[in-house]
Amino acid sequence: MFGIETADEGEIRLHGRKINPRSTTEAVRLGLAYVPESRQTQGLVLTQSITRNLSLSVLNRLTNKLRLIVRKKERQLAESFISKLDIRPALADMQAGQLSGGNQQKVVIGKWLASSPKVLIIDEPTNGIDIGAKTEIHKLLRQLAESGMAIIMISSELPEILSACDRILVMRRGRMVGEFVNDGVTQVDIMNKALLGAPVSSLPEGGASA
Amino acid sequence: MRFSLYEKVLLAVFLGLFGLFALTAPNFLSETNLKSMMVQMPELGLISLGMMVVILTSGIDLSITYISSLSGIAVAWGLVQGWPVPLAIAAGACTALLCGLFNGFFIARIGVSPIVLTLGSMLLFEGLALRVTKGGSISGFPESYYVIGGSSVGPIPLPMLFFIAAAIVTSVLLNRTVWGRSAYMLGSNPTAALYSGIPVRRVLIYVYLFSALMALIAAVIMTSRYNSGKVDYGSSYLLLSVAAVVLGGTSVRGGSGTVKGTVIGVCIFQILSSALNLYGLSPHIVNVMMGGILIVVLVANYLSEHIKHALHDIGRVLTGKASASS
Amino acid sequence: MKWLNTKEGGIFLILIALSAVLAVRSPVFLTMENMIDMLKTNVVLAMMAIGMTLVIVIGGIDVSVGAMTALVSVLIGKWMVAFGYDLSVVLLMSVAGGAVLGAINGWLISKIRVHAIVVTLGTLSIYSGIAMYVTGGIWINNLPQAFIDFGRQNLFGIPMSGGTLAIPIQVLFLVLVAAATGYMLKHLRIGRMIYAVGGNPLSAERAGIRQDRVQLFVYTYMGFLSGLAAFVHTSIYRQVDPSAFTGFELQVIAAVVLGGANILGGSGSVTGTLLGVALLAVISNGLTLTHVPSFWHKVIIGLFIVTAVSFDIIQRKRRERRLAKIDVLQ
Amino acid sequence: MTFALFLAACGSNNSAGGGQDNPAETAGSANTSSSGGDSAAGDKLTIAVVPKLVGIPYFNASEAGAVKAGEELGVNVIYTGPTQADAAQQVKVIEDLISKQVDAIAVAPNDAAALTPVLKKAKDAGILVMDWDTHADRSVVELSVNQIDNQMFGEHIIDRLVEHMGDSGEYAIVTGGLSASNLNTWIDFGQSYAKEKYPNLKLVTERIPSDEKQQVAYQKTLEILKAYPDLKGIAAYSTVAPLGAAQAVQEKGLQNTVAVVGTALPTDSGPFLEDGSLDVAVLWDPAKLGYLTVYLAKELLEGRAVTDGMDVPNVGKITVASDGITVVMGPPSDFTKDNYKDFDF
Repeated sequence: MFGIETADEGEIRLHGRKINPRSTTEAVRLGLAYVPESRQTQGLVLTQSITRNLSLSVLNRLTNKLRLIVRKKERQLAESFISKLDIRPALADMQAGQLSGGNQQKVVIGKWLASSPKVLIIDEPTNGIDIGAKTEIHKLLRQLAESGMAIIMISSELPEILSACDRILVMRRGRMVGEFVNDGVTQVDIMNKALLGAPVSSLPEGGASA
Repeated sequence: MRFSLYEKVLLAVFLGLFGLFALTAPNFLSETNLKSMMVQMPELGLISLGMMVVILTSGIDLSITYISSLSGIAVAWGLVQGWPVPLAIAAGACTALLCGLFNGFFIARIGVSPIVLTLGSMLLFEGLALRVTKGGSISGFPESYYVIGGSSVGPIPLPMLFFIAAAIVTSVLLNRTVWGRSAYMLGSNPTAALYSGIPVRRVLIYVYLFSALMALIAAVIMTSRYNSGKVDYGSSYLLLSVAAVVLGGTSVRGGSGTVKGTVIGVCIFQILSSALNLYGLSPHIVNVMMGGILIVVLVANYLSEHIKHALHDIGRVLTGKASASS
Repeated sequence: MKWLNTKEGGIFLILIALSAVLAVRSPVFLTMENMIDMLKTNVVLAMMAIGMTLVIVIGGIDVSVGAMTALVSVLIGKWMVAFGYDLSVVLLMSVAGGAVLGAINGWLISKIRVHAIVVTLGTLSIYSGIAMYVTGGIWINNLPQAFIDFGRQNLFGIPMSGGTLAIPIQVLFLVLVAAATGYMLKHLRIGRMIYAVGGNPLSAERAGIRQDRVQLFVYTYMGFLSGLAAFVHTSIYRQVDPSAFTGFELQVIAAVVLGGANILGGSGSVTGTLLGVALLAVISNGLTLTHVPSFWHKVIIGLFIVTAVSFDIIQRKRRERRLAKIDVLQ
Repeated sequence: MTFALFLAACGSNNSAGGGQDNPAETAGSANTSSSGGDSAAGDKLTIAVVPKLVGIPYFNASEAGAVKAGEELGVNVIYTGPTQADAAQQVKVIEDLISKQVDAIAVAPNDAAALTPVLKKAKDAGILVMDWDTHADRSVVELSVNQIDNQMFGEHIIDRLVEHMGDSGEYAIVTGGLSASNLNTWIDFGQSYAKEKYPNLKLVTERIPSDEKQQVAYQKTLEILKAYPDLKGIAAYSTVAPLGAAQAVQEKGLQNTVAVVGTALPTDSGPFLEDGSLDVAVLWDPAKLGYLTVYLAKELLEGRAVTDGMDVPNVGKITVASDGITVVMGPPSDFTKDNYKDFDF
């Protein structure tokens, strides 16, 4: 979906319009965002500063007429997200690698919020993060959802899914094997579908449209 | 003009050496020597700029000097056909950009590792240059062409102005444009850059085109100064340019490196080679000392960083602050 | 023949195909005499490529190999002119001298954590500068006759139609080096550590493998083989030319890469490298035998490296994509 | 930091001593027979002799001659050059010599056109500019010291080759570097001469490079011997190629079927001349050439003219062409099995 690999089959529709991003650049332009599974190797450039990580997805928007990056704009962007997401320590020039797990994840999320995406795909949002930061991130995702952003969370932590998601889709070996609306669903229901469920013939018409 | 700690150390080494050579090397400060240093430096400087941009994306371009000689031969061929100078240079530019595209295509699109690919393209470009000139040199240029390499504006030789201009342009491109920033970021972590929507392939192709362009400018200066085009012009700059770039603080692992550092690195090697020639040392000893200074600066840099960390830790212990989690 | 579809198998097939084409174009190519000549003229390249394999497998590189060989050959040349020839003494001095030069590389790379290409770049100009300065560029050509006779010996003759065909003694050195290094890489603990450090330095460190120790060993071993190569080369050409090896390191690296080793480290083998050396030898030998004018040789070898390497990457990517595909539940 | 301080420290204490024995000067280094070349201080003339590159047998031998001349004639001789046959490096060496304000520069250009601009600069700086071993551009040199006449030499080699292989049959050419201009000149003169004089002499392929390395010449010759089974002769140019070619012929035992003729030094080619694998080594005494170059430079600097038929001590009679610039040391000498022992270079 995010254009890292081109889709072999199937169809992606955003706001009813069919899209097939062939590159990550195109996906970002279409309003998609992707917080990858491994922060350290895929999400962040550890040896570069927080500022440079936060501005990475929107460099084109920080340039002046001469297409030169305006340092002031970049600094403002970084400072706004450092305060909004409460990234600690709030040192814009500190290397991303020196932050704690939770703060690193906030930087990655901040990077994508900067591009004001329509759909945020977030993979294992809180793995390897202390409990304090975990709840902060869930609160943040909840706020984003309420503000109208479609969030596709991929996680293997069932409690996290039950607490955060409105709709739950269960997949097994590349096939959808179950779908629930999250009111009163238990972990057991999900596990049953995951282990035994037969492939669902077709998804209801609504599909993944946000 | 902010200088990092490493660049300050490098500047000190440069000034120290300059002072020493001014005192002891015969005629070092003479007008002719200063002028000839300023004429000799641009060729190595331009190739080093091209090499630096490639190295900071954690790549390397072994074929850069043969792109220079091949495009120089194209310019020479154009001139000998009687074409006007700008057209001949354009022919050289096309050749250089084609070579850059060749490197860029295999490295960026197919994903071949740069050191291996440019090892092959180095042989290919050298072979093409040999095939075209059969080893000989193409000469018989119009007088006007000599102006580029030979003339000077006041005390500064024209090639030096080209080099200064190229250094400024490179610095602006690297620090202030999206392409430059993307090159640094993908140099440190190509996956994270790709996952952030950076068009990694396009950025890399432009990097190898840029390096080919620097090679072309060096080629124009060389063919003009040497009044001919030949396959082995500048072939000795390859390893020296990598050494100058690394001496200048650019990390071979990618992601860091400044134009300032590279320019100082080139200056150090230039005054070193000129002064050692003035001392009348055997050229072999010059090679030994060039290698020596590279290793010594690397060791000094390691020690200073090591000492810095040690002092840092001691400082932390003394002030009783618990060190951060990382 | 499962082996044929491994990487080395692929290279072997290319080698066979190429030899077939050349054999058709020039009847002389497949003669035993030509094979032995090729073997003799590439023994030194093969020995150094075997050493370079270890360096590349741990993710490093060594561009000072040519300079090390030159300096050692100057060392033993001067020694023999002054003190005469004694096989064990000169042999020991070659490998010891080489090992010391290699250890200097290894120590610098492992201790001051600087990338190998930079350190060996520095030592390249230091070692070759010393070799040239010490001799003033003058060749050492009055080597003791005993040494020259040693170099001329043949292992055993193969009865052939046109008189016996002799395998030069230098080939023995190559066989020993290839066998020893191959065995070490496959069966000894150091071999497994080399692959571990090359494949994933982080996990190797966590598994308790001292990365700097392994690096020191690998670069010292490279020096050791460069020293031995100096001895073998001088025994073939019976003169010491201090500038005989300038630019030699790129050929050595090309051979290892053509042999399928991954330049980023982690994979590569002695057999693969030997095939890489054979490929280079066959191409340049074949080009002359089939009367291709000399101007084209570099173009063809350059193109061959580019296509071989790209083909290897495309294949590797296709394999990765196949592995990543989930077998969709039907 | 440490490095710079160390150098500065040792530099300062010495400058007080008038800069004569500067620290970097290595005692007894072969190529500068005196300390610092600043002619202003010493009254002795300073003559710079620049070879194409340092480090190959031929130019080492000429260095010995030049340095000997310096000692005998009481002039400072600086013998320095690039470590690679690269015109760009050679221009740099000459520029530094100009800054040293030497009295004369004699250069063996890697490429005539490439050196013209810098030699013009030297001439304008009042430095006597000469070429030796290889021609530079006529417009910039006041004297051109040649060991032999290029055309005569090219033809001489072909004559020697025909003498040993007969005037018909196939032959090949092995050269040093493809971009070595004087080798190409001899080969081209030899080719045009062979076309008229020996029509049924057939060159099997274009000249084969050996990059100034014996093992490459050896490997290529082995291949040529197999690629062209009825090859009868090899002409090898550069002081390295004939040794490789002869070694190949020697090991294949083809001394009597394949004639090898080439430009090689007698000492190096001894073992090959001995058993006939190298039939004739054609060259001249590079030491004499080095000596002659320094001698003539001194003559011109002290205002004396260089005349035809002049007798130069331990060189012999030289001929000067009508243009008054081209000096030829004498006919090339052929080194064969019988006479190579009388030479020590």
